[in-house]
Amino acid sequence: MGSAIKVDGLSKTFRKHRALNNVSLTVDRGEMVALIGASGSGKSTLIRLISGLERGDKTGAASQAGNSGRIQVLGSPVQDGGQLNRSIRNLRARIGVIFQQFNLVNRLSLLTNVVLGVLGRIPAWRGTLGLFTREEKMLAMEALRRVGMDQYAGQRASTLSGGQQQRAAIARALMQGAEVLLADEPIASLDPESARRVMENMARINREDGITIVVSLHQVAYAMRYCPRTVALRAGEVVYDGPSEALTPSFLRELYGADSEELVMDETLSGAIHGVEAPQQMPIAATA
Amino acid sequence: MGSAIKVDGLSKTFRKHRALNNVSLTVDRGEMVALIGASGSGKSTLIRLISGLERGDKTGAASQAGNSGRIQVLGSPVQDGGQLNRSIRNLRARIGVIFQQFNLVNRLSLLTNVVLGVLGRIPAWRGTLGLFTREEKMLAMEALRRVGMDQYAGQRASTLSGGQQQRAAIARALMQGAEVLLADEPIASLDPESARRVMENMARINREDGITIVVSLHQVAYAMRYCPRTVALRAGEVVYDGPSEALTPSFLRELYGADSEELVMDETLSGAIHGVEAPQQMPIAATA
Amino acid sequence: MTDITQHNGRQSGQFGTPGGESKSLELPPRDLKRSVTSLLGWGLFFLVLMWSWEGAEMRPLDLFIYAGNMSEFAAGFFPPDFHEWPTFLEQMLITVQIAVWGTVLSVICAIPCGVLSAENVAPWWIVQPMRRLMDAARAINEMVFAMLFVVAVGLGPFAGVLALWIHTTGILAKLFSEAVEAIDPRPVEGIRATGAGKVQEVIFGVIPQVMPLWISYSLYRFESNVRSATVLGIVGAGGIGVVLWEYIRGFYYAETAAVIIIIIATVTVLDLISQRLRKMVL
Amino acid sequence: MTDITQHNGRQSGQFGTPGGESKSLELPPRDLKRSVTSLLGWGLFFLVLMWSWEGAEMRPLDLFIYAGNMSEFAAGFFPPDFHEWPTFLEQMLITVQIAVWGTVLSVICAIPCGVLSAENVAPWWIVQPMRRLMDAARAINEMVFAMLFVVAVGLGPFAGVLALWIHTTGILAKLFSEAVEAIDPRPVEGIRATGAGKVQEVIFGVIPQVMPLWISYSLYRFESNVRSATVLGIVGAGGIGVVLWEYIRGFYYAETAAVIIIIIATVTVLDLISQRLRKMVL
Amino acid sequence: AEKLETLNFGIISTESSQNLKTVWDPFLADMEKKLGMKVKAFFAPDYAGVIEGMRFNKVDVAWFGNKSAMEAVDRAGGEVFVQTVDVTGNPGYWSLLLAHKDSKLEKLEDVLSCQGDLAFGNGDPNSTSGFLVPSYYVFAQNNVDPKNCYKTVRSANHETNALAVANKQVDFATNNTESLSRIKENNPKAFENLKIIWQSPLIPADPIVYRTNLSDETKAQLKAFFLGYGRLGTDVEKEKKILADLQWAPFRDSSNAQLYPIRQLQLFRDKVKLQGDDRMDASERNSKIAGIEEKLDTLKILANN
Ligand SMILES: Nc1ncnc2c1ncn2[C@@H]1O[C@H](COP(=O)(O)OP(=O)(O)OP(=O)(O)O)[C@@H](O)[C@H]1O
Ligand SMILES: Nc1ncnc2c1ncn2[C@@H]1O[C@H](COP(=O)(O)OP(=O)(O)OP(=O)(O)O)[C@@H](O)[C@H]1O
Ligand SMILES: [Mg+2]
Ligand SMILES: [Mg+2]
Repeated sequence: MGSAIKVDGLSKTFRKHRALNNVSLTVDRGEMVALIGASGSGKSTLIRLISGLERGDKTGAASQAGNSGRIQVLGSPVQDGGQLNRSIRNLRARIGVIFQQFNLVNRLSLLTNVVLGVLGRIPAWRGTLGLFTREEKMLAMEALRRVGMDQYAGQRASTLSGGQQQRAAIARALMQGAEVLLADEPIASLDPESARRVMENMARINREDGITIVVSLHQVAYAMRYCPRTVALRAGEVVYDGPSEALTPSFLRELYGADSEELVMDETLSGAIHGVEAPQQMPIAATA
Repeated sequence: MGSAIKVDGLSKTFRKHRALNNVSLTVDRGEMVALIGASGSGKSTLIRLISGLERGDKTGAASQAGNSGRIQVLGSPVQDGGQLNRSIRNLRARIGVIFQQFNLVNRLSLLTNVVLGVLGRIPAWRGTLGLFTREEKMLAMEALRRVGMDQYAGQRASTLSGGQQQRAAIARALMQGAEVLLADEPIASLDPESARRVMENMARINREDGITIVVSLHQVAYAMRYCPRTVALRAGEVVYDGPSEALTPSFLRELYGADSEELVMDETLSGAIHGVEAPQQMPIAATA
Repeated sequence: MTDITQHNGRQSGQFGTPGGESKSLELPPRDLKRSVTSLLGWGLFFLVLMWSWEGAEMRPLDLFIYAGNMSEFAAGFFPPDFHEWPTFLEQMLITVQIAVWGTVLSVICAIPCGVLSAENVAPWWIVQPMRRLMDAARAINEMVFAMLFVVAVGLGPFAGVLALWIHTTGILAKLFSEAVEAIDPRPVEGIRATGAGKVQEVIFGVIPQVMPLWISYSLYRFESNVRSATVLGIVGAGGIGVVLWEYIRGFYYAETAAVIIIIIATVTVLDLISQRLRKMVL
Repeated sequence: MTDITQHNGRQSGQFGTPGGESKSLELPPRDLKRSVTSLLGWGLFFLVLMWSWEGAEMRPLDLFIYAGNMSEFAAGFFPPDFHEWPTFLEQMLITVQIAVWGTVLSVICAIPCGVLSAENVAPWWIVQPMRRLMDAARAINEMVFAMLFVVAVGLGPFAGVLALWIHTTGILAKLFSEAVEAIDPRPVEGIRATGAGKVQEVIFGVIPQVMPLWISYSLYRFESNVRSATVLGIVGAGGIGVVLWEYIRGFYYAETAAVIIIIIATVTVLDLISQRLRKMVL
Repeated sequence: AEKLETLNFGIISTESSQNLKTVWDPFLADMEKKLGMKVKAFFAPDYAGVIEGMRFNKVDVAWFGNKSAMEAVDRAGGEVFVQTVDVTGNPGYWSLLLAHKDSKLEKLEDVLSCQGDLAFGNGDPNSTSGFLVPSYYVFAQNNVDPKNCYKTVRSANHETNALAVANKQVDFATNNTESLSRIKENNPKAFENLKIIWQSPLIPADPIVYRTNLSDETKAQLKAFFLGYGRLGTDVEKEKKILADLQWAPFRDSSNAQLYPIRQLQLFRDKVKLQGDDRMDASERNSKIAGIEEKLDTLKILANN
């Protein structure tokens, strides 16, 4: 069957700043992979490149072979040497993306935003005229229910709370029924219960439908719980790729702490990740 | 000295939806309070109301006394019965706000965004002409260094990564040197180490400078670790207000789970909050 | 590549367990008042269209039947006669000079007026009078202003500058203010929360957002001021628009074509400058 | 209330431990190329302003010295003479009818043309020719178009509609496209990622964002088409603008004032409609 | 009045002429030299600004058409002092009715039958030859109201009207001899399709007007210059050539009397308009009409002298 995602010697430079440096990565079909790394390490950039929304550098400076900067998804090329593939559109319909900044259309209602997820796989004329069937709308409602948002269906996207917007973005991606799902910090603004539900949903579609999932996460606990495999980025390079269980506190300390300015790392890190058992350690006494 | 924040019978209705319902709350000077609640429970709305960016309902329907919908900060009125106070501007300079959606000016550089934090306390003409002194700029750089962002000072705000934007928003609020800091999910998009640094910074200015802090958080572990007191909202009402140590897993389960559509709550909640000790519990086996 | 049924099939799996525990879903109710309003609005609009069809004596077919006439007329313009190019150039420069001042002055006035006409910045008791003032500045014919200034400063380019100034201010203030009303409010709130004053909110929160549009409007009006013939004709200031007018009136079509080509070239250059400037701030 | 030193004092505490472990901070270097470019740009701009000062024969003082002349001239407009109001009304309706069709047709054309002129939507080999075409549509004098259409469809309102149509399309397409270029790209990317086609990206990602501005532009052009006298005068279609023109040229200032008041009222109504419509989609 | 240092000369595009600055330059240079003062020329396609300018002493001399000269005299305190002469020696020009050469319309009577089947292209209401003259001679004198007589009546300028006739968009339209000769020269194709079905009495050539409140010395100087140009002095041939480029022969003496015929037309038109105004109070209307009639009578006496 081949791999779901295959990235070869990919680099991405913004002006002088190199956000990704010679990244190679293969994700097999049906895998669920967590993407971790400090803020600014290139997680979002990698996801945008894989979905073909951004183009990589023309020549992967660090790569010798001719296949510098090649990305394939589901066996079809996305981009190669900074050149987007022509039939990328068909491929995009098969890749769902949940954006870190939600990327909803503010002036449309929540339901409309979600039902737009279906655009890639209905006849073009119908999508263009916005003639969605009742069935499609009900599917959108179902997706909203999954993320606990069906009661807000008529509200405008711009008036939703932060976490509600994030769940709307997730619902749109679910609606798309894609074969590969790229989720960029989908639970950042969610409360623990909503976050758990979202992660469980993803784990289930991964397990039951064989959807390949790459999800970037800041809360390592979720990565460990839901993703068998973790890829860690530091300053645009892959520094770890292996089973999540093998992640050690000391590696995590190094991962998040060594990022130049990120300063010293103390015990609290593992505390923050692995839970606070001892609230008595509170650093400040209440003044009230 | 009186209280730093005093909210009396405050309600806020958007069209039909009541986002806050008769909320009363007092925060003393020098306190550090966590604000928790499920997505959509009204945390951001409360923070926006306290900072005078949004106006409450004209008449707090549920309140009997004449002081419905009154908010005072540092002893000065912010709003009363849906009417903003006239000298709110001077007061705002003393209230720092970190927004959930960052609210940076996309087309300005990071440094400029941060240095704008000083606007409230320099002569109006100088601020208006954008003539910031070298000293002020260095203060902004220092604030950026605090959040580990000094090396991006020249970059445009719109090109920063999610976590970098969040840290920029925090730096701007620090720059302001306010007496009360309202932070709306300041660590949502941050990696554990950045999150820890931000929280420690806040705890330190609270401890050392006596700055009053209200911070909304989704990761209860951080609330427990850094904030002596926690206020919990559910569907726009205060359902808990007390020491953070007294929060029980069962209360949290109820808080996040009972929010109508939020469905059943299982053991994983406490797991997600209190850390995953047993990665062997992974629901799916790796397919790689 | 992918087909719907297959996807739908997968999807019902993806959303899992239809029926059973899930409560029944309902599409959000339509906002009845809104639907009715918009239906009425559209109905009215089409009625106006139909009523105007009569008044405007629309006979679209004529356009095709007599297309021959048009091509014959158009043929008269070729080949363009650039014989008098020094005059064209000189007149072009004059118009540019007048338009530069007319536009710069009006941009300067339109910035405060535009901001004060924006409902999301100024209170209504400033917005309403200001908008009405700007309505008047646009609505009062340029010819009236031209003559008003002629009696003060005499015939010549300066009267033209002044007339352009008032009229253009009215237009730019409207466009500026409506760009301001369409901004994202969040950055402004960010600035407001620091305790910044109103003016500072505008300078740091609003203007960076509307800058590309404002540049575009200003250069559009500059361009149309360069083309303007009426005002400059009345005040005897000359300029390329007036030359063009005279040529057309005299049936000098070859020269007309030449002038038009020069104007097109100027407009193109201005359009490219506009593109470049906006890209710098975008 | 708060003073700087006090704040600074607190602040150095807030940012803690100056010196010591902290590495030295440096302000970001200025982008030299950019500063030089912008310096040159401003320099050039002021040179042009100075050069134009001569050409435009600016004598601002005259405006004050001869202010008496202006008030004497303006006094001639009072009191306005509404005697002929049925004519005014009739002519107003005619203009509205012509402007309705001229504007509606051009909005219909300007939507595709504008979108195809936006660099962030269409590739450059479509954008460039399309922009040049629109430049031409604006730059070619309305009088030429008016006469072109007169030879095909004869004198009358319909020729006016057609001439307004071309000219307005050129203007609206420019304004539309520059609004599109200023949008937030994120929602569009959100739509693109679903595998939607280009047209769908525009319909669901771009148009909801630019709608308020597009409405504002369309109504602005409608308003200026209602005011337009030149084109409608040439093609003999009449209308309020032509009536106004005749009154001014005949020095019937009292009637002129009346017509102007009617035009101001119309513009005000259109401005209010524009406000209302934009608020509905904002 | 004080001695002028700069003479502001307004030149408008009239019905009978076309103003291109280049052609004027030699004449203006000579004018400057001979008058010994700076001459500042303003070319304006429209007269309204020039007249208002003259009213407030911002314009000293101006070249007008008949209709605009009348306004200048009445409103702006101007005075006609010389008159242009056509290069062929014509003392004026004529108003015309044009029809398509294949049209069945041949003479004036053909358009007066009022069967409601003709489309008429009228002139701009401020035009002497396109509107005023035909209104009087064609319609008023034959008791025809164009509005009721024809299928459609549209007002447009001469150029558009001529094209509309040539393309059979209207059946006939007003025009004048000057415009027609420009068409002949620049648009021969259209010209071939036109025929003249009516020609008016002579319309006097364009007058040149100065401000009455100029000093007598300046006025005399001006008059001397215009009348002497191309007639007196050593450079007569050169000057004649310059005038010929402007389509003129040397100027003729003239006065406000030149405007009497036009005034008659204008007053007549006002009268007709008043008679048709049924929204005005009857007594007010009658007194106004009486006033006009009185003026017409005096004009008749003046014009016949
Ligand atoms: N402008 C608005 N118009 C309509 N409803 C609104 C508006 N702003 C907020 N709401 C609604 O008010 C409720 C509270 O929103 P709020 O942003 O305060 O939630 P929150 O607690 O901050 O949630 P989150 O954790 O997701 O950020 C939500 O249901 C939201 O949809
Ligand atoms: N358009 C751009 N122009 C310049 N620099 C950019 C641009 N986009 C991203 N960067 C830089 O590239 C780096 C990687 O950004 P990216 O968004 O991939 O980080 P991330 O890992 O997603 O971080 P976070 O966890 O904070 O979201 C950052 O340093 C960022 O500043
Ligand atoms: Mg990111
Ligand atoms: Mg919130």
